[in-house]
Amino acid sequence: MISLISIVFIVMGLAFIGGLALMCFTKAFGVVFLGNPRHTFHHEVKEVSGFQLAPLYAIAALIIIIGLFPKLFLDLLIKPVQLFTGLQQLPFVAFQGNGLEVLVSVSHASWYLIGLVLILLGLRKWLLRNRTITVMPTWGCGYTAPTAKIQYTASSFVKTYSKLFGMFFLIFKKEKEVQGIFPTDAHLETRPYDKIEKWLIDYPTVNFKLFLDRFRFFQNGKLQFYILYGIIFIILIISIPLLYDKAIQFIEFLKQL
Amino acid sequence: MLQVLLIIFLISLFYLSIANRMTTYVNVLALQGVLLFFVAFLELKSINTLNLILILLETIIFKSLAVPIFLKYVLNRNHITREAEPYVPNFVSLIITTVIVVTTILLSNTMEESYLDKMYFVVALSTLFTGLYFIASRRKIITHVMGYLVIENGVFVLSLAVGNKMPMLVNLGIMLDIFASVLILGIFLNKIGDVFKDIDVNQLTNLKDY
Amino acid sequence: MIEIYLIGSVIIGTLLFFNRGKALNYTLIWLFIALQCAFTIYACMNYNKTESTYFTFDSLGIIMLLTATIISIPAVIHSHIYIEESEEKTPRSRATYFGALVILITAVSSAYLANHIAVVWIFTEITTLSASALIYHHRNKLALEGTWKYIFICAISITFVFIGILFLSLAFAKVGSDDLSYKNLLAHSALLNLSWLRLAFLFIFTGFTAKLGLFPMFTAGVDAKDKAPGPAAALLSSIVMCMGFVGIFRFYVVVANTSLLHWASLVIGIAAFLSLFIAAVYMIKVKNIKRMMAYSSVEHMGLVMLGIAAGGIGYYAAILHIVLHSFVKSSLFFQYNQLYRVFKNKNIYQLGNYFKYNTTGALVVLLAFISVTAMPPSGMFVSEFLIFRSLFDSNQLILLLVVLLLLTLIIWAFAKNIFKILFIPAVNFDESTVPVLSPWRSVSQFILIGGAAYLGLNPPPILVDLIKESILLLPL
Amino acid sequence: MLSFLLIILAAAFFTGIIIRTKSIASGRKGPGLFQPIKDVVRLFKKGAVYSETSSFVFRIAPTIYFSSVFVAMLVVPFGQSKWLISFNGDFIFFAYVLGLGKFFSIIGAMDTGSSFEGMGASREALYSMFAEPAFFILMGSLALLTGHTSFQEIFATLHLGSSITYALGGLAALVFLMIAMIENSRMPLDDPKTHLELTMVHEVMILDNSGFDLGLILTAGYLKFAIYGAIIFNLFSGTISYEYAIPMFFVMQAFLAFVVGMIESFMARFRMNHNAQFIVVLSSVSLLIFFGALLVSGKFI
Repeated sequence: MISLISIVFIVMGLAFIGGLALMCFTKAFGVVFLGNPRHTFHHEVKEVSGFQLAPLYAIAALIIIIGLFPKLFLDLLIKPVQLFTGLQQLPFVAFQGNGLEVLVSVSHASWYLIGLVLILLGLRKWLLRNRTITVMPTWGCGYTAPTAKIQYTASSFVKTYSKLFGMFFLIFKKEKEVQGIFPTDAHLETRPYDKIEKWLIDYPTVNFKLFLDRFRFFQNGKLQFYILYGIIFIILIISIPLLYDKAIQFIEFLKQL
Repeated sequence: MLQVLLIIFLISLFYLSIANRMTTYVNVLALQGVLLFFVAFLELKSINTLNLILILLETIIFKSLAVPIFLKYVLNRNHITREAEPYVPNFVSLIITTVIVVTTILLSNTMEESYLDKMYFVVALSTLFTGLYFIASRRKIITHVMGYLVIENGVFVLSLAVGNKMPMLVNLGIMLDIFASVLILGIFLNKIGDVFKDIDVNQLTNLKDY
Repeated sequence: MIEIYLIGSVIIGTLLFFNRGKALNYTLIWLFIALQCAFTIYACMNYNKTESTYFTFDSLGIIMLLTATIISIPAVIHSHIYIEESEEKTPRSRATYFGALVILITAVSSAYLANHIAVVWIFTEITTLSASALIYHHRNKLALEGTWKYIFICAISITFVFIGILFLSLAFAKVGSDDLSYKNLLAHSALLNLSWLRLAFLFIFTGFTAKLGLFPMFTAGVDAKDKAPGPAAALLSSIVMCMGFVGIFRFYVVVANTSLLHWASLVIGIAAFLSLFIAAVYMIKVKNIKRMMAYSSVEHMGLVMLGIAAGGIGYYAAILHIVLHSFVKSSLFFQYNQLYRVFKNKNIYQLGNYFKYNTTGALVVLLAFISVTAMPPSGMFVSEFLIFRSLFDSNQLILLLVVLLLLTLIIWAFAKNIFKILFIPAVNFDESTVPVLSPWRSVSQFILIGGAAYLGLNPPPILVDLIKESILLLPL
Repeated sequence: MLSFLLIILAAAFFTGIIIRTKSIASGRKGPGLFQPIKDVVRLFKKGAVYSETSSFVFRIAPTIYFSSVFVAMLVVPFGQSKWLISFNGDFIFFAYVLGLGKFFSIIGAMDTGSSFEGMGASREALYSMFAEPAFFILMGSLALLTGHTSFQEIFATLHLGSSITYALGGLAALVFLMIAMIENSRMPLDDPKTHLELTMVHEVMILDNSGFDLGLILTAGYLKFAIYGAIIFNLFSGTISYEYAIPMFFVMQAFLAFVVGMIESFMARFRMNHNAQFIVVLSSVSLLIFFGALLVSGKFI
């Protein structure tokens, strides 16, 4: 029964994670990279140099290449895996057994997708070659003074979601409401914080560090203490087994009474 | 006779623990040197004469003459106050020394051993721990050195116990004695006296992570 | 040959003490290095032979001797640079420095090869003397304090070891032999009196922890590495630590062949764990880069001894780890001098953006950091991984868990500070006075770190055989 | 090959039937069955207008969206005949390739910097997130029931025997229909005919698309309907031979379109903040199917 329940939760969780990932990455990508700048900086905003970007591109390219040619990667993986399992005779040939042959089909399917995208992009270019292409302001439904501030922010993008799961979040609000008939200024700023991080990571870390801090007296600069450590170490190592034996004897004695 | 000497040695530890003046410490150290001279003579009569002479010379000249004289010289030269200035009252020190002695006697009872005179074991170990206790409980650097010398004496007693069978170990003990004493006393105490005007251990607590 | 080596080194050392000529000093020190290399080659060629009764060129000794010789060459090079660049150099301090260096390396090398516990003890004493001369090189108040503490703690520790030897002779009394060589002890391990042996092990172990940098007596070593000049600190945290290890390990082999094996492992395990704990406590808080490196050594010695305590593959891993650690940590300390030349400070708050001022040096720091924290491409990853595996094999899962937690904290603290130094600009740092340092000064560090990676990832069969030979007598 | 042709054919008239049903239900004559196709062809002939805020993301997003739907279509079999893509666990590929398309359509909308499109994107992301578990649990329980993990094998071995399996099949069809509604943003969740941006979901995301891009997005919508129709048909087709199956397929698709049209004619749209609850209900229903599948396959302990 317990295994059944756990299976249900695992399946639910796995399925949910896919959706959450979609939401999270559209939020991150959309808010950070797309649309108009949501904040005006005092300094010039510019891209970093190509040297700094190159490694990131290299990693991204590797991720895609592993997806498209999984066999190459798995072949490379065999040796280190063998090193750690220590089974030299392990009949581990990529794409045989372990359901790995599926990966071939997956990479084929990915190829279809990429091919189709390329064909369609070519078609699009060909169709649009003689047509008029106009660049206009974003459609504003008649609102003629759009500003960058009306765009969705990270918080508002997930507002509906965070409303549903509000109890799992810790949201700090800084707010100044509009007042009067002719309101002057108002602002709202929310900063979400993870409750799980707070309870499972922050509190234990802080407490553990405080706990470690209590032992800072060791290197206190006093020679006397340094020697005491040696004495105490020796005495404890000698006496604890003796005391333990004596305690056992004493308990035996009490039992005999 | 041996037993008497060793018991006097133990008593000197008690005296050391209630001593107030620096000169008393020095005198007790000299006394211990003399005691060790006789113990060594009685215990090691049978070994190689040359070796015996070396050991005897070390005890009488180094332990009971050179070191005390040098210590007095340092005391005078650096204008070290005459009080010992322990962290704990002398009364407590006496109790702790007694506890140490009693504990070592109890400990020696747990060792099932026929090759060693238990007297040596008790005297040596209680001297060792008393010396360590002196280091841990005294304020002045020079008292640390004296505590170390007390430890050396305890080790010497222990090495005498096995000296009949392995005279080499006694020689090693002497080597340690001279080497460490010269290093600590000769080079460093002088240097510290030059650099720090007042030899208080509190001045040597700057290297720390606290 | 060993007599020639010892006498030659003593003569060179004495000549260095009394000759203050610059050219003569450097000639002599290179002469010594040549002697050291010749001796090492001779030792390798006479594998497993005994010379002058008290020295055997056995596997453990050979491994450590090779390590020491390899490290001592860059140590001399960097000492040369250091002495010539330092402002308060006098012919006297230079002569003392190099004389002490020669004596230190000789004593350490001889201690590796000694097959008699008392001989190891004698050379340990000599290292205290020579190391204190190195630590006191700067002759200021703090250096004096560091030296005083080092001498005092080491003197007490040496006394402990001596008491341990006395107890050992008592434990050995039944045998009727007065030969305390390891071989003889092993041959009669069944006859040893266990209660005396127990005391002997306890005292010897506690005594050697001062040199090894393990829990009860690690304190003075940290101060010493802080105050000693960079190249000397490199020796203190590599070959001197190896000497402490050899002292404990050889005696542990004897104890492991009696019924005290379990108890001895327990004692070592407790001290090792406490060392890791202390290292974690201070790595988080320490602001002095040199002290941080010293605490990192405490951490690694904790790991090494955990491997010994766990047994099995842990023995192999421990020896590999301490060798690799010697290479990496000494290169880090060699690099420290360049760092200090650039920033004139060792407080982490005052250091920063090192990549801008000395790119090669910063690269060394980065690589050494990767190696010291045992991240996968480095060699120490392999040995650390094997140590964890030995803990796993001996069913110490809770201990392993706590150790990993502490290591996480240590790596975090280390990374935080190192990245601060490498990338984040320091406050109020005057860039105009930064000297331009030649990249050639970092070559030896690259070689050491690269060598450590090579030895860890692809250990040559001869090294594996030597390590296996050294742990042959341990019960698996 | 068969499924491919059939789905394209079905896609051609599916939306037309919906519109026609709605028109007749509201007492109008309505446009011809193939008016949606004509709209698309017209769009393909046009030029394009782009927002000055948008980047290349906005320009390639519709193409990728369409391609993902198209590739997803390749996974869907017709009865026992599989087509180009079929492997163990291909339904996961199906869901995630649609997810890829959705990702691009969302960031395409975010790229315009419009508040409306951001709103639509936010809603679309939320609904997809809730719809995903329903799809997975449903497919998982079908896989459990049949012991296979690819669409083709699942449908080929799905025999509806006892009453409980009919109940499961019916429930599954219902859930798939609802998922199709969510995917296409149809009535109970979203009103495609609304003229107020604030109440839109899918429509508001494509406000700035025009010409070829808009044509692709509309075509993808038609295809999606036909894909889900095909899946629902496959639930019941079993081992019926082709001469009966192909007419049945078209009848079924037409019926589904009719049902959608009727729902749109006679139901009001849900309140926007009730949509999430409605979608989660789907997951609960699929869990019910999951337990039913366990019961049938005798794995319920």
